[in-house]
Amino acid sequence: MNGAEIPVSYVIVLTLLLFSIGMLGVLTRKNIIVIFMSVEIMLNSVNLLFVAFSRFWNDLSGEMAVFFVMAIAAAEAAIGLALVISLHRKFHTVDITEIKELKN
Amino acid sequence: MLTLSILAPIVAVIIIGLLPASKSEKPSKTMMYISMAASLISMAASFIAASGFSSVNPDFQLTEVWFTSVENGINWSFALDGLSLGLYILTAVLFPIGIYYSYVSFETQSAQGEAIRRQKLFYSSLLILETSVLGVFAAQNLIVFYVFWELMLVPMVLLIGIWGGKNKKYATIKFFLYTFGGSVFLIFGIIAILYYQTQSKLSFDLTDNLVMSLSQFPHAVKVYLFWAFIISFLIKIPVFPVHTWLPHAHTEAPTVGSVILAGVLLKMGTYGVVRFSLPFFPLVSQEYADLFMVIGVIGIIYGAWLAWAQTDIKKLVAYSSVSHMGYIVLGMFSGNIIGLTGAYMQMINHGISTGLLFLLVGIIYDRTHTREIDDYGGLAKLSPLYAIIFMIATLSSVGLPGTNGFVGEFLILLGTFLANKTAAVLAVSGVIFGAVYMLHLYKQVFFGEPSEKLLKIKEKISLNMTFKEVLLTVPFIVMIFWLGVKPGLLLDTTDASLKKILNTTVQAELAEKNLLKSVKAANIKTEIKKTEEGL
Amino acid sequence: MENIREILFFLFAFVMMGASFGVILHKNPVKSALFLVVFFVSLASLYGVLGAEFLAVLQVLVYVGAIMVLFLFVIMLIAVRDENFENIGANKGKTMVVFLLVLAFTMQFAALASVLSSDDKINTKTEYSKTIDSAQNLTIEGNAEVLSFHLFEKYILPFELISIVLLIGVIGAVVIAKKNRRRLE
Amino acid sequence: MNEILLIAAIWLPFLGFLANGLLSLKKEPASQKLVSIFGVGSVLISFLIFIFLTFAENTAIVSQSGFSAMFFTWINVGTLSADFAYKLDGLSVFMAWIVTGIGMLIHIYSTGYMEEEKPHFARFFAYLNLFIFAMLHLVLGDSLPLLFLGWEGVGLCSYLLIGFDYDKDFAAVAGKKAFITNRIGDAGFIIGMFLLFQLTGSLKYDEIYGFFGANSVDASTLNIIALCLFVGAMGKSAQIPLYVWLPDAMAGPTPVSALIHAATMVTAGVFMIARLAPVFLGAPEASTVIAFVGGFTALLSALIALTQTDIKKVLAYSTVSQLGYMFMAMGVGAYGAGMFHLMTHAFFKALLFLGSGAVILALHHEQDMRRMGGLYKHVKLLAILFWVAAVAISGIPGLSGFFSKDMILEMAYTFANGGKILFLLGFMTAILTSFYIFRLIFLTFHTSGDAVKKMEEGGSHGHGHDEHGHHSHHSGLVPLGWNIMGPLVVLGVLSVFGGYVGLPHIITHKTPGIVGYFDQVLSVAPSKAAESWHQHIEGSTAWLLMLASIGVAFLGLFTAWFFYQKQNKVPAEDSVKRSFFVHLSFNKFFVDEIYEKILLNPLKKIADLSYKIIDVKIIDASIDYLGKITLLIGSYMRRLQTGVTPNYALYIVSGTVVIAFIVFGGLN
Repeated sequence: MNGAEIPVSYVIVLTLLLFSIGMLGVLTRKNIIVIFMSVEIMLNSVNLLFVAFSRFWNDLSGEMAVFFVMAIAAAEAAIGLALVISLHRKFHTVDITEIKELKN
Repeated sequence: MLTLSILAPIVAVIIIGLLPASKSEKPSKTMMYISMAASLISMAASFIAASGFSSVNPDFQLTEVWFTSVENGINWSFALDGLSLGLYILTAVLFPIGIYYSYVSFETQSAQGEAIRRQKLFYSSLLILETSVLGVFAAQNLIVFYVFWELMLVPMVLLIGIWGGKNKKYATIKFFLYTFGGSVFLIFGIIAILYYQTQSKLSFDLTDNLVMSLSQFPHAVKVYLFWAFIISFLIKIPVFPVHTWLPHAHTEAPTVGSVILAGVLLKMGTYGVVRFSLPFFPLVSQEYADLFMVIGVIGIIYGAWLAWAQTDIKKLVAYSSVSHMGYIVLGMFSGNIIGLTGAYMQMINHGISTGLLFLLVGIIYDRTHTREIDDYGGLAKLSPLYAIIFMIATLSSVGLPGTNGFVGEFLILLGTFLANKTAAVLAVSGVIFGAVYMLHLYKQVFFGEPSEKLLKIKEKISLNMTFKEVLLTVPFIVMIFWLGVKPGLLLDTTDASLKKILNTTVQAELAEKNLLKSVKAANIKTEIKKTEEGL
Repeated sequence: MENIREILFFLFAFVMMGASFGVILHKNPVKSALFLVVFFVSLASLYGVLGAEFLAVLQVLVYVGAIMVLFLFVIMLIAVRDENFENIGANKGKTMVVFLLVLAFTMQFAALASVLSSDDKINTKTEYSKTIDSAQNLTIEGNAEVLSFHLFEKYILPFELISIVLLIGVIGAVVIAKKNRRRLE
Repeated sequence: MNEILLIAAIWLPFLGFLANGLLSLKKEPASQKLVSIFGVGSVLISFLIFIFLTFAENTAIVSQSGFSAMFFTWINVGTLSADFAYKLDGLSVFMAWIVTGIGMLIHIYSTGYMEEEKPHFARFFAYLNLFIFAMLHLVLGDSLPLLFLGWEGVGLCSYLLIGFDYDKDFAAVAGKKAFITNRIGDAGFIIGMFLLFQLTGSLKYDEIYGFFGANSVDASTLNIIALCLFVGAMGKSAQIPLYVWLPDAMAGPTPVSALIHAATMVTAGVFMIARLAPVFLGAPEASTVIAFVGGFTALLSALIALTQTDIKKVLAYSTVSQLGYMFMAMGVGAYGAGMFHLMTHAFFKALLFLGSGAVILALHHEQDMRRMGGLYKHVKLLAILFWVAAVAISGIPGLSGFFSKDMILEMAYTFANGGKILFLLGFMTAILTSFYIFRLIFLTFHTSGDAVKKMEEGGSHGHGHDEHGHHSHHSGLVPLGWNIMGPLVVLGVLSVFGGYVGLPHIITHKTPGIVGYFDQVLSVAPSKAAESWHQHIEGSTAWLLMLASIGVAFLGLFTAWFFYQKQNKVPAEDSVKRSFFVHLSFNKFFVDEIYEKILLNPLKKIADLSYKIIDVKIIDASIDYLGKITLLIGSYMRRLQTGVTPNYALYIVSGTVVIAFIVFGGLN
């Protein structure tokens, strides 16, 4: 009657797994767009944690944070994808290992 | 007034920064006027401040507070005592001379068709340097001291690195790494004080409170701290064997850089020793006094010998600095008022005489563009007035009685003699070698028939000093003789403060003795107890 | 019916895991993007399960509605399909290193989770409530309502700032993605 | 009032220095008349003031503490205090008379001698005035630091004046040599001063005397102090082994040689010993060393003087030799005799130098005696004055040198520690002195050759030392004006009669006047205290000694006459091979060369090597290696920067793992 009770640790483990999968993607993929997607996975997994703890402590601040993260993520996606286009225009590739501007 | 004298140069830097960028390669009068005005204001302010100084009072006076912070014990306040007054004034006097000389030098170079570049940065560097050095000497707080100590590096590195000679990069890196390496020890020491202190709120203000709290540290900690502080200072002084940055830095630095470097920057090291090492760790410094005497003596003789072996005028003068600094180290660790006063006197003297020497070398270098001793000869015939002024600087440097150099050297040697005969006897030989290398230099450069190179240069540009250049040397000459016959002018102001420093040693000794006594008493008590129990 | 939320939680959790593996493993970025859509939707559902209904709606709107469309546009625009990327496992040594590293990472932080006992549970039924006017004893309940009060009271400044950030983001995206005419000339 | 006069007397020459120094800075040569007025006037007034003070403050001067004047505080630190304060007592008034008196004469002489040196006239007088100023500090200062100020000050003036013709390399080198050699002595002097300070707690004479009056000090302590101080005297007064600078110092203008390097400055060491008589009297062993050093110096330099051909070099070595006599006297405790000889020597040696200067000037700057001779015909007065001086120095009875030298020899003979040997040294020196000085006279003024003719020939062959273009047409001797001959005459008179203040004991049966004077003025009556050092001497022995020394004086005269007048020998040219001993003597026993080989060159080599090896190769290189190691590490670390972005991400993750391990590691 008081609804289901989900242990916080479950959410944490889920978040951790999702975060790790995202990280794996970032580290192994070469396509910038897929890397970008992996980053979104990581971002969202953290959002999940925010929500979970927000509910756990019964404090809305966590959800507020998620709200702002989403807003920022929208802006970030716009900028990031614009950068991808600009990069592609310059190097004619989206393979990250081909772009070595950080050296020299 | 202290605030004014410390901040005036910074204000000038801002004004210079706001000036429109100009592509002109002629020496800029505007910038010179602004810088001169700032440094003269600074000088005047420091004089006005000094006029209110009471030489009877051994503590900090003329205190001016910027803002205080009780929480972290860093009070931004400035004050002078007998120890810093002389050096502060010396700095304030030396900078206007340096700035004006730079302009005169630019004019000379410009007259020879050379382009003068990046003057904005040049004057700004000089002015920031002035602020930082003044800050070091007036800082009343260990942390503030450290901030200015480090700030000094930036403009100096720029001065050597941008306007230096052929080998400037090497010299700059060496200068920077050496001094910065030293500073690492200093900041380590400061942090360690924070770590070991037992008071709930430790203020880094240089008061008796800090000395007291330091005296309660365990002895081993004191030894580590002592070394952390002293290494940093010794590198800055510099003493053998960490002196090798000095010849490079002096040789490659532009003239004004050399003058300031010799005049006041080296003094920061010796000032640090007297200001921190001696009163903070009186017993430890006594413990190691013999070691430092050895270092000092080696510095004196080694520096003098190496100066003799040089073929480059500036290098010779640089090594003579090493030798003179050896005297100061000797005096500082003599542990009596005569030696300590001599060391203090010698700090000022060295600033004056070596500063003048570098200035003079710069004046002739502007025309000849060579520093090789062999290229010179017979200069006395071509430029008699220059020869006379150089002779005065030489005499001051070799410590002829009647000049300032004698008073300092004599006091140091006497003080050392009372503390350690062997060291003094060895150090006295430096008096001979000092004459050897300076007169060697003087003979090679000024006597004999004029060298062909000089005659060739003479056809292009007059080797005689201009009126402006003579004017620049006048303050030095006045100081050389004034301090030579009436050193009381300086010594009276320092006496009380120096005595206080020596007094800390005496008190520490007493405290130590009492501690031993109480330990002994406790031991006896336990013994008695034991015997009673045994019975 | 009590356990339906728990069941839903596990269901969406597994869907999300699968979808995210799909994202990182699939060769074709278009398909990766579609997996990502699945991921976002199930995450939104999970928000719902946890009782954050407003965020669940927002998640669908922002991510699936806006961001994913953007992704797909870009993928189409730069015609990635022409390029043939090697997938995971091409460089086995490096992949192993990365895998172990990530494993180590996971293990390290998993230790954190063990701090909380399994008794620390989220009560999904609890509603947020906020007293607006204590004199009139006026309280509101419900996720969206309370959130809105928070947003326009306590977080009004960040809220306004975020609108500026978004504006800058829009302009920035336009500027960056625009062809650099000068260079072309 | 008189105090102010005393200070004025001391500082007047300084004003002269300033005035002339400023005049010398002018572009065109300053008026010589003006310079002379400043130069001579300041010293003259100072001399007159001293005469006045001597009579006005007679009682104060002869008293123990003397007449003193405080000018201003100099150094005052801790227990050390030294002021610009002056003490005019029996000893210093004696020196002040000599310094200002002879100084004034030489100033007057210089106005004539330097007349041709138009561009440097003012500079010369500036230096001379500065010298008088420093010398007055040396003798009148009331503390050792002030003495040291004068001590180094006269050294400086000596340096400047030796190198007066700085464009000539040998002059510059000689000046440097003088200064550095003096500095070696000064180092010893400083240590002596410190020891004394440690012992007595003060450096003021009055307090030092007071200390010695109240305490008796261990002889071994005083021996060390006395030896250290004597090292200083060795440098300043040119004793073995530091005498080498004085002969070279003759590169300076001749009046300088007369004033500084004969009459005043070089006697500073003797004065210092008298000033610190209590120290030296308490140190019998050190005193013996001083006496023997003096004796050997006298003999060695007399030997060198035998064969020199440069007229000034002969006189220089003669000066060293006479200084040796003085130290012998001081060493055997005969302070009165030493000071007496100091005075007579000042008269006749100044005369000799000024006379030789006149000869040199007359012969257009010719200094080589081989190119002189027969001058008697041309300059009779000068020759007579020269004879007076020579007779005085050689010890022929009746003139000043005889009395003082004989007194020293007698005191040496009676000295308890090896007095006979000392006497022998002095005795041999006396023969040699008489020989070389008459050799000089004969070669210069007599012999059959004619200097004037030689000079004209030499001039046409481009010979000689003359480098002054304006003398290119040699026409006879340069006339000598009154300002040159006047001082010579005065000095001649002094050389004749100066000795009568110290008639020997055996004639008058009283303590010789001057010895009595010094017994009285030296605060601890040194002669009396030193009496214990001396054995009793019979009247007949004294007569015998005196007759012997008179005999050798005539022997020297006769030998010189025989060789150079009768046989008409002229010393060989430089290139001619000489017999072994003459070769040794002519080349000054190769002392300079030995010093250069065993001291100077090795030191210079060590300096060069320590720069090249220790500084550059070891210290600097090791610092550079630190840098190189850092660079090496960097060159490996650089490979981590691949430029591939995922790698950087990998590093970030690795770092996070490591940090997490450190932070959370404990939780597992």
